[in-house]
Amino acid sequence: MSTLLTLGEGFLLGVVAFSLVGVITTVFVLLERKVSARIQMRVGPMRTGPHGLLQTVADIVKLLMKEDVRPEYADPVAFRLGPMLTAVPAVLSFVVIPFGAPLVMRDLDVGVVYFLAVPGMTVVGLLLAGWASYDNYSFLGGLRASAQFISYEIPRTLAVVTVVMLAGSLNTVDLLKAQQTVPYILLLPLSFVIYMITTMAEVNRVPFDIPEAESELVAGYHTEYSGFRWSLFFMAEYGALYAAAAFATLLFLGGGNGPVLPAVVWFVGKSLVVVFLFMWVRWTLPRFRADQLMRLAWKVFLPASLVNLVLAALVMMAVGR
Amino acid sequence: MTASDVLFVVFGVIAAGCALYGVLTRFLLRSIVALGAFLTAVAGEFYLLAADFVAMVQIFVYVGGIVVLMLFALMLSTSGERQPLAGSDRRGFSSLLAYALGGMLVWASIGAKLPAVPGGLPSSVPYLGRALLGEQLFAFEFLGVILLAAVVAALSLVRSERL
Amino acid sequence: MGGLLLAIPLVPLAVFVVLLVGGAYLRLTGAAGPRGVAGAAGAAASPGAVAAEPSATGGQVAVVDQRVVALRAAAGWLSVAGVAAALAFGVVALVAFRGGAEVALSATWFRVGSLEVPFSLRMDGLQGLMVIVVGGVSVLVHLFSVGYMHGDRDVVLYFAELSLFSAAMLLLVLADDFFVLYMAWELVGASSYLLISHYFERPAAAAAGKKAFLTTRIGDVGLLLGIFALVRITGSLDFQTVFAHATEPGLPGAWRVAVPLLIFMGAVGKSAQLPLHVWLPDAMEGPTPVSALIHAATMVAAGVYLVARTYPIFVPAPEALTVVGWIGALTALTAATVGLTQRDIKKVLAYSTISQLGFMVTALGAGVPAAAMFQLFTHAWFKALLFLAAGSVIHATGRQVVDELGGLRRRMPITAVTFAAGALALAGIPPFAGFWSKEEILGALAGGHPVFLGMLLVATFFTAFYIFRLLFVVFLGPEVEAEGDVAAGAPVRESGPVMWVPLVVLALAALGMGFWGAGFLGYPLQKSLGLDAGQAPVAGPWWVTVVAVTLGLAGIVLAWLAYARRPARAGAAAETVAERPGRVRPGRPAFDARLEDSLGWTYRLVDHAYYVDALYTRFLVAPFVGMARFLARTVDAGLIDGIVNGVAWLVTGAGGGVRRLQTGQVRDYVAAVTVGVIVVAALVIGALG
Amino acid sequence: MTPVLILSGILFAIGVFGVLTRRNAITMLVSVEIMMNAANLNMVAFSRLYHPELMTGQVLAIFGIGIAASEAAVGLALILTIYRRYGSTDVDRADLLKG
Repeated sequence: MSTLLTLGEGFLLGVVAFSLVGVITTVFVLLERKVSARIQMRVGPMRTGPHGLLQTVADIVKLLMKEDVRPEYADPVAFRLGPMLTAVPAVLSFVVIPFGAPLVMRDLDVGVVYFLAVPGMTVVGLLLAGWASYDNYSFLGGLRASAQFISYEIPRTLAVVTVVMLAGSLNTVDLLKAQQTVPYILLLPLSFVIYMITTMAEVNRVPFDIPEAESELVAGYHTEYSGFRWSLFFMAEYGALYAAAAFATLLFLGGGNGPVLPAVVWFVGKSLVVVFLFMWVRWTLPRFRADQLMRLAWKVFLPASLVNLVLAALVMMAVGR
Repeated sequence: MTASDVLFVVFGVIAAGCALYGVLTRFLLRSIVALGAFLTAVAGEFYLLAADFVAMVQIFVYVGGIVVLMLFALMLSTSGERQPLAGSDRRGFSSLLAYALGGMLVWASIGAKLPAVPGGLPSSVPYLGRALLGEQLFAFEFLGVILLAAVVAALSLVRSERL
Repeated sequence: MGGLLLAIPLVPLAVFVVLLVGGAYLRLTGAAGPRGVAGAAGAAASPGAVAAEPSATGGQVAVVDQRVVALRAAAGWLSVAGVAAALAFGVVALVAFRGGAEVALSATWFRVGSLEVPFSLRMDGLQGLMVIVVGGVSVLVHLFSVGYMHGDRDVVLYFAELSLFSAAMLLLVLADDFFVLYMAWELVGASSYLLISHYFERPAAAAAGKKAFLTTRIGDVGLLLGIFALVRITGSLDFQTVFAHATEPGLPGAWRVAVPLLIFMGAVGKSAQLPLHVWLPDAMEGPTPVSALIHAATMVAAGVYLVARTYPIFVPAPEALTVVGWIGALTALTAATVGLTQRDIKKVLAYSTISQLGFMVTALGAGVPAAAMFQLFTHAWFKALLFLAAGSVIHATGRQVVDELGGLRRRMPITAVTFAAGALALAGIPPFAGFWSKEEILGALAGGHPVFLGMLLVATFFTAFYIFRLLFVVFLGPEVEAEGDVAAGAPVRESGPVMWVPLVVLALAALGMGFWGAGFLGYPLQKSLGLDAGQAPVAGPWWVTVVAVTLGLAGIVLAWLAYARRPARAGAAAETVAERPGRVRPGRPAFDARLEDSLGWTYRLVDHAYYVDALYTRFLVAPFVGMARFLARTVDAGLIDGIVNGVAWLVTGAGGGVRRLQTGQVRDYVAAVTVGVIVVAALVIGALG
Repeated sequence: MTPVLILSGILFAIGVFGVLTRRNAITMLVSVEIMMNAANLNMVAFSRLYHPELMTGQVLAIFGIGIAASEAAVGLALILTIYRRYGSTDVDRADLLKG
């Protein structure tokens, strides 16, 4: 009996996580449009619902009812797998986010490694989608996306390692406990900066959105997609965005730690601030060129993160933690 | 039958099935994707065997690294060519060998007198950390050297002829 | 404090690494200086290549790689800073010693069987003094090099090598066990080789480096064998343990004499004593600052230092000391005579160095190591001064043969005055430094070594004569116009401050360093060696001083009469040249020619340095080459190749048969491996269960 | 633990079969990876059985994964070289024993 219960619980959690990502995508698309509108001195969508609040809901209904187009020469298996493999890791990332001390789906001992490892599977999805579309724009977009992801993964991981060294644990809940007095952004400011910038690159946002640069590649790897599959890419993008923001909150901003209000409120509030930061940057800065992007990763961020790591280790040795 | 037993069987079936499909399919891309699924399933088995860190490393390195690398190689080497490959050949002789080897391994596994599984550890991570930076430090450092050598070797192999 | 000690050689070593890596990086990234460019024929046309040669920038503004220029400019100052820092560390450590503490660092480096190889450094009085000498001369020479090597193509490499030498030499003097000592010993040898061959495109320079390396190697083998013997007998590499064992109960049997002689072999090679002195004159092919630092002041003195440092091994073997004394005295005398006739100013200084080292070795043999160390100490300063002054002359004129030099005192007053100071010190005229140390040696010899005393007194006279011959010919008299002067355009003038400041400092040192007296050295030396105070040097009889100074002054006066009174140079008179080709060259000092006429074969014998090199060539090198040729042509081609070819023939035959298995198909190999695995696994499983 | 060992045996045999029957270099690499994973599975299993606190088996598995990464890097570089030379990744064509 308990066997069925355990398995059922896991299944339920999956459903919850997936729904969460769906809701987040809905909200964030609207948020993004509103934020960009404010930055560009516009008002954004206003017609559907009060202040356009129902705009994205309407969009989703539209997307779900659209015809599912598949190019004639597309590889049928890979074309279907691509969006799924892109979206699933984003959903999986939510498993280890501790929204409040008890509010975490699975309190893994290796939560941090999990968070670093699972989004890596996205790359497979992107490559498949790009390749399966049988279209040069998609193909280039897929290659660029994965090259970029792999390149920025290294400095990002190294930045996270400093946090792990300081906390002495890979467990997300332990990280929260370790930051009860001082959030790590004060102790490891450089790590935070590296993490934020590389994360922007990992989730393919401006100024790092080369893979889907519309002026060069139409829409990158999802050029040929439409309807529900296309919305899966959007879910993946915004799900990953929120997961990254949540981990920034967890690793550097003290997570749900805060006075008076319950932990959940603090956590969501902080992570929304980070999300807003990502959007702000996206609508303010121009994008890099592909070669600049790679050079930045290998010649700036990799050495910088190594130096940061050594510095952090030396300081920790000196202080004796 | 506990939940982990069920999961073990599920992962095992997925792993074996994906491995078989990856070996048999005539489409290179599907073979690599099947490998990815196989690796993920094996990572699941690792997790069930109380090796959660190894499971994560497996996903990190294998799925996020090696499979992607293979896809890159595929796309860089045969991007224009989407025809199915020649399938497997020499099946008779090869399956004979494979059956012999596999049968022997399975037979040895069934016959082995194994001790009972000891009680679980609270968490493998601290022990693993101590082992990697203590007893096994040499292996750990040596792995770094090997990886560096591999990077250099790979670069020198694929660089174009001009220096 | 031990860490401080370790830092002394580490700082120049770090500079070496930085320069080496930096230079290599720039070369690899294609931003190389002219050497990398010269190698690539195609790149010769690129404007960057031309402009990177500073001396060739004829107003040509071109794309110069900034990093190359920056590194070339920084290299010299970086290594000056490195050596200066090492010197500063040394002074700090020495001050600590004066406060009563003895600074030492000792750790086990590794183990081989039961032998524990230590890494130990020590700094008490003796080493402290050596650090000051090495560091001080080194700083000045580095500084001088910044000016002298400016514009050299491989200036980064040069400073890297010079830093490596400084590090090695400092390590050598700080070593407190035979292993570190030998390591540093070989390191100085290697860096000496690199620096001699610095202008390696010149065949002479390459050959000189090789010769120096091989010749000193003969001595090094002796040293190594000596160390082996000591380890075998005493089971330790540590100085104190070995010395204690050598003193009580003493080395067994013939080893008592053999070990000191073997160690002395190392000193003979490194300090260029008879019969291994032949490399030092050739080593003058290196840049002149190198000659000053390595082949005059420090490295060649390492042999003397080695014997002094290991003196407790020599004390129980008077026979060995006699050999040491004889070799020293003979070297001192013969090298001084050869110095009389040389035409290349650096050759004169080279033989002078050999001769002076002979003085030190004689003192060692006579049982007064303190006097030898004192001579080493003063000699380092004034001989470095002489070399650097010569370097200044060479740098300014581009010539180094006396025939083509003359009357430089007006154009290069600072160089002239400082050279004179060095010459006075070398001649042993009071109150210059050389006087004090030489008197110390001669005074000690007067107490029981009359033969040595006589030989060294004669050498003193010759010394004064040859060095003042050089001074008078080069700096006095009319200026000599050599061909090419007009073409070169630039008038000869004094070198810049980066070069004359070291000269002035060294001149002051040559004047003042003698006042410390041997007592200053004696005490720490005795303490360091654990010798009893009874062997402290005693003042010699008064007449020795008088005779020595008189001989020195006589040498000077005679030199004046011969070379300066009538500024006579051989003219290019047609009839003399035709009659005696080779003997009368244009610009040759007239007295040299007259001397050759009157002495005949004796002069030629001396002029050719007693034909030692020729003897070596005929009786050592030629048979060796002949034997090698025999081995190569007959034994190797016939016997060895026959065996090899026979084996190859067999293998080819066998391989032809087995070749069919090698299909080149990876999967065939895998199948074979799999079958093998199955068989082995079946056997194992069968055996186990 | 026996089921784990059986599973790993089966997986290993599948890998061997793949290496023996496939001619494409990338597929061969896939098969080799399958074999390595079978081995890793055994190591982790035995690490659980014997001295779990020493973690020897898990360290060995991590070592194996690292080796697999370097093997894949070098192997794929080789595959690209073969592809450039023969225009295909079929290993049967690359049977010359000299460069």
